[in-house]
Amino acid sequence: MNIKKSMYLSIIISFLLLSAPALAADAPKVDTGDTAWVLASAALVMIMTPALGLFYGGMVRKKNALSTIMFSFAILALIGVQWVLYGYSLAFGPDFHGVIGSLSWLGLNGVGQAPSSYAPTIPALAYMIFQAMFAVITVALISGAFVERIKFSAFMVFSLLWATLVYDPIAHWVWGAGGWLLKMGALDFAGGTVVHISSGVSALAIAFVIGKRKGFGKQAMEPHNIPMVILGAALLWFGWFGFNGGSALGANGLAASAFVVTNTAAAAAALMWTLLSWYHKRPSVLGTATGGVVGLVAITPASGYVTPMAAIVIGVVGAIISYYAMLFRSKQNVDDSLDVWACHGLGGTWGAIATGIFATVAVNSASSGLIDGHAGQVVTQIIAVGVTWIYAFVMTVILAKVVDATIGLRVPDEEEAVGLDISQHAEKAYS
Amino acid sequence: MNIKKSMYLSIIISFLLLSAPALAADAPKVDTGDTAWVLASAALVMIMTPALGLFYGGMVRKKNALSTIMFSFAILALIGVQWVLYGYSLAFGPDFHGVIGSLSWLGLNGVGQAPSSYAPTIPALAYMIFQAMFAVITVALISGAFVERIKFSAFMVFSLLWATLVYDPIAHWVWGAGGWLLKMGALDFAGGTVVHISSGVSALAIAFVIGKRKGFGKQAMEPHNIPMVILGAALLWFGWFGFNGGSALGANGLAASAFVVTNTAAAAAALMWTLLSWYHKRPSVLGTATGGVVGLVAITPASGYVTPMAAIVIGVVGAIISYYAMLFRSKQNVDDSLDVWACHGLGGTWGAIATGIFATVAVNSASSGLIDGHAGQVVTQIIAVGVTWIYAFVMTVILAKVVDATIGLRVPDEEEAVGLDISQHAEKAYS
Amino acid sequence: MNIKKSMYLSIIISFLLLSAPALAADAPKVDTGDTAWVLASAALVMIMTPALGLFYGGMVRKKNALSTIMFSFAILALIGVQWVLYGYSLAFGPDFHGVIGSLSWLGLNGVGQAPSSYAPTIPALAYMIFQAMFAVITVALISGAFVERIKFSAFMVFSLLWATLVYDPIAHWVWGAGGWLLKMGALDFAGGTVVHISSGVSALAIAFVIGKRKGFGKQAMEPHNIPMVILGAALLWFGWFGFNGGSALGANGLAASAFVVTNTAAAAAALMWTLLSWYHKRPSVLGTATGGVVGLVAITPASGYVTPMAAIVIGVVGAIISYYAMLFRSKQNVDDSLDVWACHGLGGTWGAIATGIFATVAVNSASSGLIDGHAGQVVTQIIAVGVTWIYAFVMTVILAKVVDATIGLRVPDEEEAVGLDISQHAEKAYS
Amino acid sequence: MKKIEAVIRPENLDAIRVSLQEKGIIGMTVEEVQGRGRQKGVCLQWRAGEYCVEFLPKIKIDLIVDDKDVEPAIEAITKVARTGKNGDGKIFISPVEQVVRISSGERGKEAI
Amino acid sequence: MKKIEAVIRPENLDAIRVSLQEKGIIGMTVEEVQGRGRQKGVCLQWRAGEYCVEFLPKIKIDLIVDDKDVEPAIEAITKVARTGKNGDGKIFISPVEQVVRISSGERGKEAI
Amino acid sequence: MKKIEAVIRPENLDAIRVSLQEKGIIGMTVEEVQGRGRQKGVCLQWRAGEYCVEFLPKIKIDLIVDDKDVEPAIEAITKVARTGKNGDGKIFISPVEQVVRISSGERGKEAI
Ligand SMILES: Nc1ncnc2c1ncn2[C@@H]1O[C@H](COP(=O)(O)OP(=O)(O)O)[C@@H](O)[C@H]1O
Ligand SMILES: Nc1ncnc2c1ncn2[C@@H]1O[C@H](COP(=O)(O)OP(=O)(O)O)[C@@H](O)[C@H]1O
Ligand SMILES: Nc1ncnc2c1ncn2[C@@H]1O[C@H](COP(=O)(O)OP(=O)(O)O)[C@@H](O)[C@H]1O
Repeated sequence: MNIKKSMYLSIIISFLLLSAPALAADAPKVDTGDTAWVLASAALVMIMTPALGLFYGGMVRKKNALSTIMFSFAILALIGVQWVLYGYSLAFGPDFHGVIGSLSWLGLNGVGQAPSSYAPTIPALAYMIFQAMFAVITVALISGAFVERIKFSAFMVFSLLWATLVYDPIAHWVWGAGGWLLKMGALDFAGGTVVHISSGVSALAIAFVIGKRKGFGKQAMEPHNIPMVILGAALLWFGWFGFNGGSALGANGLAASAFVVTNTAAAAAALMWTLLSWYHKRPSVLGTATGGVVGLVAITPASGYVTPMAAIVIGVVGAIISYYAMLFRSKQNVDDSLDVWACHGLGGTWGAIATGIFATVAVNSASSGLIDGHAGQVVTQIIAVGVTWIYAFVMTVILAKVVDATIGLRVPDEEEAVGLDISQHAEKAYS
Repeated sequence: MNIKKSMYLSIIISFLLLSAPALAADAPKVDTGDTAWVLASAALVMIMTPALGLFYGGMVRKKNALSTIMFSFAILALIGVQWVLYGYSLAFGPDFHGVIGSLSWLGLNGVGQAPSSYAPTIPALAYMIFQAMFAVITVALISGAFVERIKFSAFMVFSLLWATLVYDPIAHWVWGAGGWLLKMGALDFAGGTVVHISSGVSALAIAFVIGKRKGFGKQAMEPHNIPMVILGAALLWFGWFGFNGGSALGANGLAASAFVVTNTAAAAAALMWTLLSWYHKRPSVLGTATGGVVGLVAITPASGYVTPMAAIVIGVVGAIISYYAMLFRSKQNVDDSLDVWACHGLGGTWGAIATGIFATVAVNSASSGLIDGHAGQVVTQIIAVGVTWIYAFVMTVILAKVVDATIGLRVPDEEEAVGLDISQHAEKAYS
Repeated sequence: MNIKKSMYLSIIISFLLLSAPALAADAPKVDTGDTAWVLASAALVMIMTPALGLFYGGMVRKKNALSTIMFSFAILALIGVQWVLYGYSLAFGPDFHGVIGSLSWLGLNGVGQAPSSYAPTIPALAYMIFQAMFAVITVALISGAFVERIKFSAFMVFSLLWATLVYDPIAHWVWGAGGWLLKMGALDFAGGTVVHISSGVSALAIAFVIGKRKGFGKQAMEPHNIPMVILGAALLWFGWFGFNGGSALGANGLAASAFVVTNTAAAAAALMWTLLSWYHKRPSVLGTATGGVVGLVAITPASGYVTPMAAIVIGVVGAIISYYAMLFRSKQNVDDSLDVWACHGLGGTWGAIATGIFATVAVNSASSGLIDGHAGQVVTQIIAVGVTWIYAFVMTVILAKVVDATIGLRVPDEEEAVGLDISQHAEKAYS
Repeated sequence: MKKIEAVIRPENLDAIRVSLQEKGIIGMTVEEVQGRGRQKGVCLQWRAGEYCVEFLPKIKIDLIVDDKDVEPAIEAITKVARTGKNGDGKIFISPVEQVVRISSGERGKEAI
Repeated sequence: MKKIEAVIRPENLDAIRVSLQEKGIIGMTVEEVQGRGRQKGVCLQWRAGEYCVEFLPKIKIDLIVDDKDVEPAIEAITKVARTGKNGDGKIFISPVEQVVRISSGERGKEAI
Repeated sequence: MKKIEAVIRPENLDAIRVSLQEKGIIGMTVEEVQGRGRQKGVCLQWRAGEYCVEFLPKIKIDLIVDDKDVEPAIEAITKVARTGKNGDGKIFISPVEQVVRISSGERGKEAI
């Protein structure tokens, strides 16, 4: 019996000693690999905003190049401050009835180096800054709608209002702890509703309010620097690995899967757009770059839930939708100048619905869509999409009208003619 | 005796319990740090392809800027899809007699979030996408040979055939489980044979088939935007840390070592090229950037096996070889327009042989070269180099001739005169 | 007694067995997550140097674009080699009386894949290469002072001397094991003194020695490509996450905190600069980009010690100081052409002092400043700042005079008129 | 035949092209130039402070026209280019002796 | 002395330079311009769909020559620049009263 | 009225502008051109080896002046632009028949 007893004892003791570290691991503890990946991802998402500036900036006329690039760069500054002051608290702070975060995390109060419940293996600050980059780029995306004619002051005021009253609430609904769309079961891995629909639909709304550029539809408005557009698109693609891959909030199989479907959808959409433009005229370089971006948009909400083969479908269909939406939009004589609605609004909408269709437990045990026999997910997705469309559109019209009525949205005609670089910034892009 | 026994027991039990996790660790398990590094590396390698487009695009005349950039961007789309559909399966799928992978991983069937035997600590999908980026850039590299005169349709068809019939097999031989060159003991850490010799030699071959640009050798063909070349080179250098460092497939000492020798060889080669151009005329900016790239090429196969001091030798000698090879090539009146052969073909060849010379167990216990007294490695390397040269050259000539005979490789003379941007893409780079 | 004994035995044995790995863990062991982050950070810091080339290159006249970009690119090559040969040993090698490292790590002798005491969880080579990138960019930073008029040969010789005799010693004092400023308790998380003050003050010194550009103050010297400046600034911002975040030498809460304050200070400073330029004339795009960089400079020494709210103050005050310093400098008729002194010299000085003010144990238990009631830290900081100013200034004047007396610092007037691209490099940026 | 050189505000190019077309004047050659007249230069921003440039971006249109088209062309241009402020631009008329159309070898008026 | 302004297809510049050199005409000044004549504009692609521009990139060569070199110059240009299609370009000849070489101060024919 | 076209070294533009201004000549139009004269081309570097271009970057200044200002203008230009080496540039003078100021409609000398 002695032996047996001592054996048992040994086992128990050894076990206790061994399980001690295991228990410690259960309490939230920073994982260095996950943290490395999320920080790298935050950096990758950061570069997307200036990249967007180049992507947009190359597509406008030379006289508005700086102004257009500035829209993105200034937002990096403006929302970079807004987010740490109160934006993060509104979006992710302790829930208030499912609609907004409370202000208790003002100035990042209580957001520290230890993990939060949003991401148990990385510092709360890492999660916060990763999310900051999303807020930044979403606001910047809208600028494609009103390039070459908006007052810089109006732009800054509108952007701050929009970030506060449109982005922060929607982010809370979908991603904030307690958010009502989250509780409803809406799936949005990396921002189909929060980022792309919200910005794309708002772009359309503000394009209506601000009106067309002088000469729109009559005069050629040539892209002044397509290599710059390609550079922007390339950096967007690059950064998007952080956008989607980082949304796994860890360096794991899901991150790898998100990374893979991101690249696959982008490649498929770029290829599809090349073929569409070839079919209609010639294989367009600008088009291929645009297609890549549209594929990235479409896969965003789905990136944590679908297989690479589904990603090809999502990319190809996304490209077709956006391509014809652009043609349609320009025929309607609506000057959403750089097609934010066609690319992001519709790309995001398709992506959100496609998430409901293609989500599978084979990729992410937390979700299943139509192909897993769970048709209800499509309905949930459509509701989330519809709510985002309506809220973003209505709020943007209101905000744009308010700004227009107070400081005025548009520059005077002569300033538009001379170009915003000189008239708004007293600078020239090239000399 | 009791005590002794219980002591033994305790030891044995404790040991068993302790070894349990150890055993568990032996079963493939994702390591977050390794995964973070390989995903970051895949992103870094991705940006290299558009960077290559800028690097090449800045060196051509303005009228072909977009066309040249498009070669790289379109490959990102084309091979991005090809790879997930069947390329990965051909290259890395279950071996078929050492020469090719089977098609059983078609559509990434069975390539999932758990590790594979290729890299036991990262998701199989992470390994797959890291490899995807290598396939993409290799195909894009060739485009330097035929810029300013190839038909876009011919380019796309040739590229798809080449990826399938040249790249995928060679990748299998050298890196695929069961590949015959791998079994023979050929060392190629990050792609001297697979990436650089295959593309560089194929570039030479297709340059012969397609013929010279109109006016070649008579008319100045000025690089239209050298800052763009430098930007491309800088992003290539940046991405190459993922290329070589990521090839360690983990975030470990070997990755750090590969990272260090990569930077060192690039710096040494850039410096050497500066001096060579200075000696012949003036310290050339274009030359310094070229030298950096050549150093990166040369160190690639060796990057997991050699010391920093060997890296300096590899970089310096690589720069000298490529510099004089360029002078030689242009005197031969061969229009490998952007010297893919001189940079990648010869840089890769030298690097592969240098691996046989400088590999040392002090860096990587898995390999030893001439300086460790293992001269046989040099012979093995030379065989691998020779096989790659012959296979790539012969196959490329055949493929290029087939494409030429069917859809035709070259644009008509007037289109060449006008420039490919307008004639092939109906676009203008700048306005 | 048997049971008790065997129990004790079991405990002791289990403990020994368990503590074996624990002890092993105490012995330096590579952590994959930390290594992934530091390697990624090294890559991020690497891209900053070519980014600086673009940032500077866009601000000069077209005829000097390549020359200016070359200053950065050539330094990547030159110091990339210098550092592995002897620079690292001088800066971080075994201490010699607190003033310099010994030469025992020549050629990276003994710097291997295992961790060193500088960073116990990452390979020594990873720490070395991370530090290499700091040495590179610091030397490149100075070039803003003498663009458009220095001889390339003089530039190379001066840079090598400066790296060896100014950078390496200062790095040793502040960061080298045994360095005297380190022992004194000076805080410099990522290079306020070592990087920014040293380069900024040296820039002022060499600007005095080399003299003004022809036409300075009389003739407009237009920035030739502001989008290129923005691209450079964006890549600098991006890379700075590695610069500051990577200086935590691991992927942990401190890295996240450094990342967050970096972005926050940059955003706040960019916003402040926008407002300053708006107040004086118009919201300047060039100014916003400059502001971002100045914010990044100012937060650098403080990035591991302060809260995000302090970061806002640091950024805002940094922007104000640099803005008015630029105005002051140009009125003094001193041609520190791209304001390295105003941006880096003063930004670094403010940042170093602000570190003494805002450092708090809430962020980093290793340090506390004035707001924690530890006023002495401010004094220590001021001493470190003063020493760096004096040493950098005096040494640079001496080195610049020596180079001037031997090979001559300036190009002849005709060459300056024609531009350095053609006269020094026989190249043209654009055609 | 005459050569009409008009230096104009860049933003007016399109309107001028249309206005000339209405008068049947199609052929023209356009260049980006820098100019100064009464309207001298402009002060642009540097990172802090400003610098002034002496020249402003302008567009120069070259029209070779038959003598009888000179006045209509001047009219077409001034009509749309005039704001009445400095910087509207200038028109210079000078003689042309011969015109050759390269494609056909035609000369003189028919070649215009 | 005459001024010959030739607006040509950009791709022909090199051949024209050589062709002129064979006639002993070396000095010339070249600019990138945008032009339209019978060959009007071109439709380029936008991201989806297309837009049309009214001007095409051309090159303008200015030659100041002695009167006797006018016809040889025209010939040298047309010989290599003619494809017979619209867009080949045009040549304009106008009088020049004086030429000054800055380096030497020479005037007139010797200065050309 | 005359048109003075001066092709100069780019680096001299500023000095020439000032020198002309001292003579009261303000209005001018400036373009970047490529040129060759006695000073032919330049050999630039390729990645290894070199290639030679036949044209060098120059600046062309167009001045429309009253007849009496022709010689002062030539003097003002040559004074600051002459180094005595090939490549200093050239000045061409040709007749101008009419000048129109768009803003005011003024014509002739007053419009210059
Ligand atoms: N005397 C001149 N010679 C050549 N170009 C001139 C002259 N005067 C004006 N220009 C050109 O015409 C442009 C418009 O001139 P503008 O400022 O409207 O002239 P002003 O008001 O003096 O009539 C100038 O920028 C310049 O390019
Ligand atoms: N009347 C004109 N005035 C000025 N430039 C002209 C005129 N006609 C033609 N050009 C220039 O010549 C270029 C070539 O003209 P092209 O289309 O070949 O003329 P066409 O066929 O009408 O003779 C045009 O792009 C334009 O730059
Ligand atoms: N005959 C010419 N016709 C047109 N432009 C000319 C002529 N000769 C010279 N040029 C222009 O003048 C510029 C300066 O010429 P330069 O080399 O100084 O002439 P030179 O032959 O008098 O030495 C040339 O680059 C060219 O742009």
